[in-house]
Amino acid sequence: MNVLGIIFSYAEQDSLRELTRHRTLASLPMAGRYRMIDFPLSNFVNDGITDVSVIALKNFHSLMDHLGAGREWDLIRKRGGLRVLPPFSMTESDRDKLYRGSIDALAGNMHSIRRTLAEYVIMTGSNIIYSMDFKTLLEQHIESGADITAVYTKDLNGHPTVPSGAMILHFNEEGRFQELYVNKENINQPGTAWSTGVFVIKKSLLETLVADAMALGKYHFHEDILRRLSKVLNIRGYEYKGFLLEVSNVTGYMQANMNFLSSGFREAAFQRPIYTKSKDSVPARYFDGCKVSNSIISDGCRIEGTVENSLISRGVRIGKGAVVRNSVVMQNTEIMRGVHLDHVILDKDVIVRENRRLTGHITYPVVIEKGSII
Amino acid sequence: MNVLGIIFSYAEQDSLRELTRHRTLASLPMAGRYRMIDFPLSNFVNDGITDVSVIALKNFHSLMDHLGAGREWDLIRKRGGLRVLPPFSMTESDRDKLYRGSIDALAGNMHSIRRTLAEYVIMTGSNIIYSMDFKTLLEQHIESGADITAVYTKDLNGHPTVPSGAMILHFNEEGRFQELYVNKENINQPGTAWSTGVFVIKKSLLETLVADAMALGKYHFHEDILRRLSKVLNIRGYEYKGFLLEVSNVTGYMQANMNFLSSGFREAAFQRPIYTKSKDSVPARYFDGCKVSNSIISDGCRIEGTVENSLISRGVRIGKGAVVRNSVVMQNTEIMRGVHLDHVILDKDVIVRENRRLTGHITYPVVIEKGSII
Amino acid sequence: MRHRQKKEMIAMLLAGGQGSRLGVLTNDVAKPAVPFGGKYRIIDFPLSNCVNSGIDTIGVLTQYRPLELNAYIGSGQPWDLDRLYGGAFILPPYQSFQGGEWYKGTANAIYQNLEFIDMYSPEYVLILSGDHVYKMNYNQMLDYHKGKNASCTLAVIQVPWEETDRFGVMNTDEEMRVYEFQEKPKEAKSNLASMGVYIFTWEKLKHYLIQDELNKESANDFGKNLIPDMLVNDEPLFAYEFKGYWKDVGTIQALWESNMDVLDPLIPLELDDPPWRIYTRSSNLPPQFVAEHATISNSSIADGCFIDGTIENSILFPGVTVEMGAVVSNSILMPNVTVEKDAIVEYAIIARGAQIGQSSQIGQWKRVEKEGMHRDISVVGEDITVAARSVVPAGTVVSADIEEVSV
Amino acid sequence: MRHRQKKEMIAMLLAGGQGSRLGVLTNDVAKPAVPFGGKYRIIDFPLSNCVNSGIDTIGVLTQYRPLELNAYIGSGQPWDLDRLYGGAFILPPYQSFQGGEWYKGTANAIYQNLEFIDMYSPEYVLILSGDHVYKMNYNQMLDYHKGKNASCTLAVIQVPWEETDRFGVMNTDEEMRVYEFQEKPKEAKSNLASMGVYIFTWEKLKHYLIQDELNKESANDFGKNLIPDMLVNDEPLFAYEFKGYWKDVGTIQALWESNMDVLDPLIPLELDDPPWRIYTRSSNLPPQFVAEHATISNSSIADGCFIDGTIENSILFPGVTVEMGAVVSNSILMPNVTVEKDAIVEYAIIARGAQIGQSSQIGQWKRVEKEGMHRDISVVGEDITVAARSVVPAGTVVSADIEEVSV
Repeated sequence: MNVLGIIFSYAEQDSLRELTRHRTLASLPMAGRYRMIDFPLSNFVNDGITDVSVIALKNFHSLMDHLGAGREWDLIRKRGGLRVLPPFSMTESDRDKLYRGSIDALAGNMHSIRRTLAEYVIMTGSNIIYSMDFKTLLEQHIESGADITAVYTKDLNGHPTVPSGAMILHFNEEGRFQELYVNKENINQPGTAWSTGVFVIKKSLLETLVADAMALGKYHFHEDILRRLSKVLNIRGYEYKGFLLEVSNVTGYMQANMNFLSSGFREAAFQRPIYTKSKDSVPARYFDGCKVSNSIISDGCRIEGTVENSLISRGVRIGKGAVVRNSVVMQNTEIMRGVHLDHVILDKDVIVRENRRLTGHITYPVVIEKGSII
Repeated sequence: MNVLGIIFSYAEQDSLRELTRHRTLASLPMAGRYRMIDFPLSNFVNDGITDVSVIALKNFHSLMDHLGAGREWDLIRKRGGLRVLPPFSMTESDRDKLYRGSIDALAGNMHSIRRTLAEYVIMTGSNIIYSMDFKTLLEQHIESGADITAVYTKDLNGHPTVPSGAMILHFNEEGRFQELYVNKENINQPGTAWSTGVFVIKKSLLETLVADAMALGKYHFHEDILRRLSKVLNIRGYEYKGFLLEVSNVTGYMQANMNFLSSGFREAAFQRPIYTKSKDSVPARYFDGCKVSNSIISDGCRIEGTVENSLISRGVRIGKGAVVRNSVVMQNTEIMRGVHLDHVILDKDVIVRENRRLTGHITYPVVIEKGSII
Repeated sequence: MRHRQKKEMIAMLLAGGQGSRLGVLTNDVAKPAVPFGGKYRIIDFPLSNCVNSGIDTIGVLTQYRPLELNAYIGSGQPWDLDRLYGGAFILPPYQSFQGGEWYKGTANAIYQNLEFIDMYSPEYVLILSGDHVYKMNYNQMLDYHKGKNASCTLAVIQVPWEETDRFGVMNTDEEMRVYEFQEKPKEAKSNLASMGVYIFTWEKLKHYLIQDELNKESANDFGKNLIPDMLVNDEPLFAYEFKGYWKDVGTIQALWESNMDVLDPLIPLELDDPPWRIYTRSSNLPPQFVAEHATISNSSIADGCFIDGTIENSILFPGVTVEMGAVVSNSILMPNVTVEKDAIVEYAIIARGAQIGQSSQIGQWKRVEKEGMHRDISVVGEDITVAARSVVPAGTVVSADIEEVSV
Repeated sequence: MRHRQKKEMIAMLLAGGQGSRLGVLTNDVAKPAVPFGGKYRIIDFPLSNCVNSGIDTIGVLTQYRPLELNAYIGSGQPWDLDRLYGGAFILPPYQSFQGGEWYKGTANAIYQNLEFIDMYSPEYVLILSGDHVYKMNYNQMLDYHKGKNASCTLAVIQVPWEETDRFGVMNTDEEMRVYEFQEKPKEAKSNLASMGVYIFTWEKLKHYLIQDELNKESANDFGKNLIPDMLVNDEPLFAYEFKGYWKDVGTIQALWESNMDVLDPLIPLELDDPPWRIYTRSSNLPPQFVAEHATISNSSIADGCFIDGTIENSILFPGVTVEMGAVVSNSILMPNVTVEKDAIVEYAIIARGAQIGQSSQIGQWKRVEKEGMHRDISVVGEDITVAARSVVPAGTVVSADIEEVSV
């Protein structure tokens, strides 16, 4: 497809606590063997969009590590392929500024965006897990004659309310976008259209709009392009009807993981391949006396204890007599004999010593920071 | 070889004016089709060192563009390979600081350096063009029992003096390093040992020394490790006897380029392959009426005019009647009919309109910034 | 096990040809690996056309000296064909449970690789040969194929009527449907020659390949057997007219001419065409150096050359050296050729690594009659050494070293 | 043209074997492509050994159904063999100017690729086969070869004296110099068996290959001809004793046993060995899901599996499904096998994609006499469907679908 994919690798704000202290949102582990960015990135690749720019802001070492040259996504290419775009600055004083908003981030990377040959741009965040048919989306964008197509969903997708901070979109009866506001009221009535943060736009128009907004000191795509230009531009909506998980806080993160324990959800999420970094680890080993149920186990794990309703990432060791329930355990963490965990998120490279007990609650899981020894 | 190569992609200070305004030193074009970093990087690859980290500081977009995934250097590898390391920070306030010295830069990337499996580290800057036998260097380092081996040269290599700002090294009669000072006096007596900025050290020792220095607020490798620890550590020298060009100001840049017009120098410089980004351009086209002598011409050029004693990068067009003498012309620049250039450095994507004349002097070449239209 | 993605169209490139009419130039390499146009090889054209048309899965069928071609294509990276799913594959003959056999004809070569094609479950298969220089968008041809609802679409090009007896000629109705195929006809009814580029609907092709294989008398050739069979069965075959540069480089004269076409701005074979780049495996040599005594006009010179002589209307591949006083005109110097001091090379093709000795003359020609008469091309084979002061008359093929004559 | 780097040692892997003793498991693939150890294929072992030993140029010689192996190795990327200079090359037989022929024996296969080897001007050539599972540092063996100043070094391993008649046995002096080679001797003088791993000084090997080719009566085999010829000529041949796990997986029983060895902590074949990783082409499947009713003990389970039954002492390759109530014990389930509800699979190898119907029994066995007696392994072939309630007795090979019996 004649499309440049743009992925914002960071959230402008999130409440992910320790989970995003050392890493950008895009490289947050998910569902055992994946990182958040694998979902939008695989979506692009599955729809034949092989020219993808990832806008990075800070703490993107783990992201670069994960993506490498893009081999696993088949994105090492002479034409297009994967590019990670770190912040750029011309002078030393500019360099100190963080992006003031998504428009600023686009402007800061326009030198690279401009050079690609694609005619259209599809933008997405890395805070959402979904499987969207970008081909149909683009077709509809072209057919409708829209300047911008904003993808929304009306489904709460298991979220109790529209995620707080999400943008609620209003369209008129002809389907033209009118107005938006930030969800602060925890709306849960069905039929509310909220923005997925996925947009389609002609690249040339994006270039113009970004340049204009920057000249006016306007930095936020939703407010300063969608809302401000709703009268001038033909902005239309596209309703996405598939599954969608939104991750912006620890509870949401836990819930998103837990969704993968439902077989219906797994079927939908893995209907098309989700690519991720290959680790060359051995298959999971189960030893005598282990007891595992309703759990995702990744390769390289060694399981001697009990695992229930949990998601275990690659290379995790769970000792004899240990019990892991309702928890998310990230890569290479070691859980020694006799440990009891319930509603816990263990980050990478954690060691939990013999017989420790940690108990959180579904609405407030315990989070153990990367590399901790408990 | 069991070595991690580290390349500093930037100069702590340089006088390269417009040439490094938009790019880091490592991506400065050199000798028609190369960038500065191609020389140290190819040197590593030619000696079988395939685990290479490039420490980036700012304006490294052009560097990332040039290196891509490392394909042309055969450095897309599962084990080792090429890594570009942008500045990392844990908190937003730290992020604003530039590295305070090479030790700070190493400390800021220690998470990545520590992870590699190599036993030794060879460090180099990207301000020098050379072809060094790293295998022999490492062997000597191991045999001598040195903690650190500092590579120096006694040859002025065509420079009128030891480059100003270079470190002069003193060794005692047993070859142990004693003292160093910064060359401010434009020394030109033969036999002066000056540092090439290439060092060999065990990785574990480097980790310790960097951590110690950081704890003491010491940031400069030459002063704060070599000089400060000259009594404690066994620091030895290794004399490099091949060619070496040092680029730290515009005149030096011009001279380094001009060196490539000497056939003896070219033979030495290209004895082993120098890898660079492939551009898929067509061979150079010479038209009726062109006149070229003593010049380097790169592929994709279209020559209708006169070129003498010059270095012409890829994709340059030189119109009928134009005369280019003693000049360096970078990629995709267009020189229209009737232009006269003498002692000029034209950066990338410049357009020089019909019949313009630009004349510099060997000691102060005219520099035309990237993308200018003259 | 692996998620295998279905491909709409894959290409099968028949690279088997030994190209015996290219003589010494194909002693060591298959014809598609012959150098062309200053830095390319003939096979770069169909490969680049595929990639530029969005086709990323290509089987290269070969049984003649595949080593060079195998090493040349390697991982496919220079053409962006190092794909995780798909890419470029060298497909030699192999032994199966029932034994093995060499490729008998073009159709049999495809037949032996049915399993390869089926791995990608394509809807369409593009058949190419590795003998032609041209730039063509196969995707447009596919759109045409779909629009016509054809079983097979054959690319054709108008050739001069007087040359129709050298080609397979398509006779079509006004809708471009093919009703007759004449192989090298004495009396052609049309001047639309087959370019050897076919798109088949895979299901149809598979059917006819299997039928053809059952017929023990068949030569298992597309032109002689398969296409005629389809016509007999009234399959919808359509001709797709290509308007552009297309040249079979199967003879020394044609190879020389088409190289010279690169230097002719009036001939529509522009290689410097960013949206339709021709990709090739690069040589990784230093840039070329033009020394003090060089004089160059209307020529194409590649990386790694050292020029101190006179070059006119010539194409120099990477790593060529032309010393002071030497004159090279109207010639093609393949990689790493050396032309020593004061040697003269005219109307010649000098193969890779040949060494032309001091003051020798290649393509020597007595300017007897009127100017502009046809001049035969001389050829010097790979790695041949021509001793100093040797004289090689125009039209000679040098396939062994020429020793120094003691005077 | 390209700067070609000299390689100290390159490897030639003889992957030609059809492995007929593996029966239905090698109908569609060459033996080296047979799955092993939960996610690997046999060829991953020599390939990973090469890469871990710093050998980055490997010719894979094959003429039997190379398609699967060709697609499997692809660009070589999973083994870090997608090198610009060197890498992994599939080398099939080919036709040259003088015609072509199939590989006659192991030595002839190498002989036909002299030109390939010479491209890299190696000093040493490592000859490997694709039939064994082992982890070995060939670089240490090379040091030994150099230290002994040998023409050829043969890796050997001690085998039980009672099995010496199954191997090629090396008789050596106290310096480990080989003075005699006995092929499958009835009365062995030594229990050092050849592992089929040779390092040759290239110059010597080339000489003997050319000699061997001239001898019309030779079977062109390393063990039968080339090594004995070298002994006759008093070449310095040395044995290099390997002490570690090494197993020929050439029979169903051996394949089953060596897979089971992966589960035995006492057997030194640790696959989870970061400094000596075994690389393989990954399947890119979701992580495995262990459901409500699963019970698992002492087993290895790969990505993409769905387990709701009981798994004991078994190895499950990627994408296997075991439904509720099903029991899998002491078995190897290759990729994408499905074991339906309440089926029982014991002491069996189930090939890729097979479907074991509900309540059927594979490896059914009457526990007649004493415990621990030898139990024959059952095999179900690729993509075979075994209908519900079928009973397959122990030791049976199922090579066609078993239809439902109407009751």
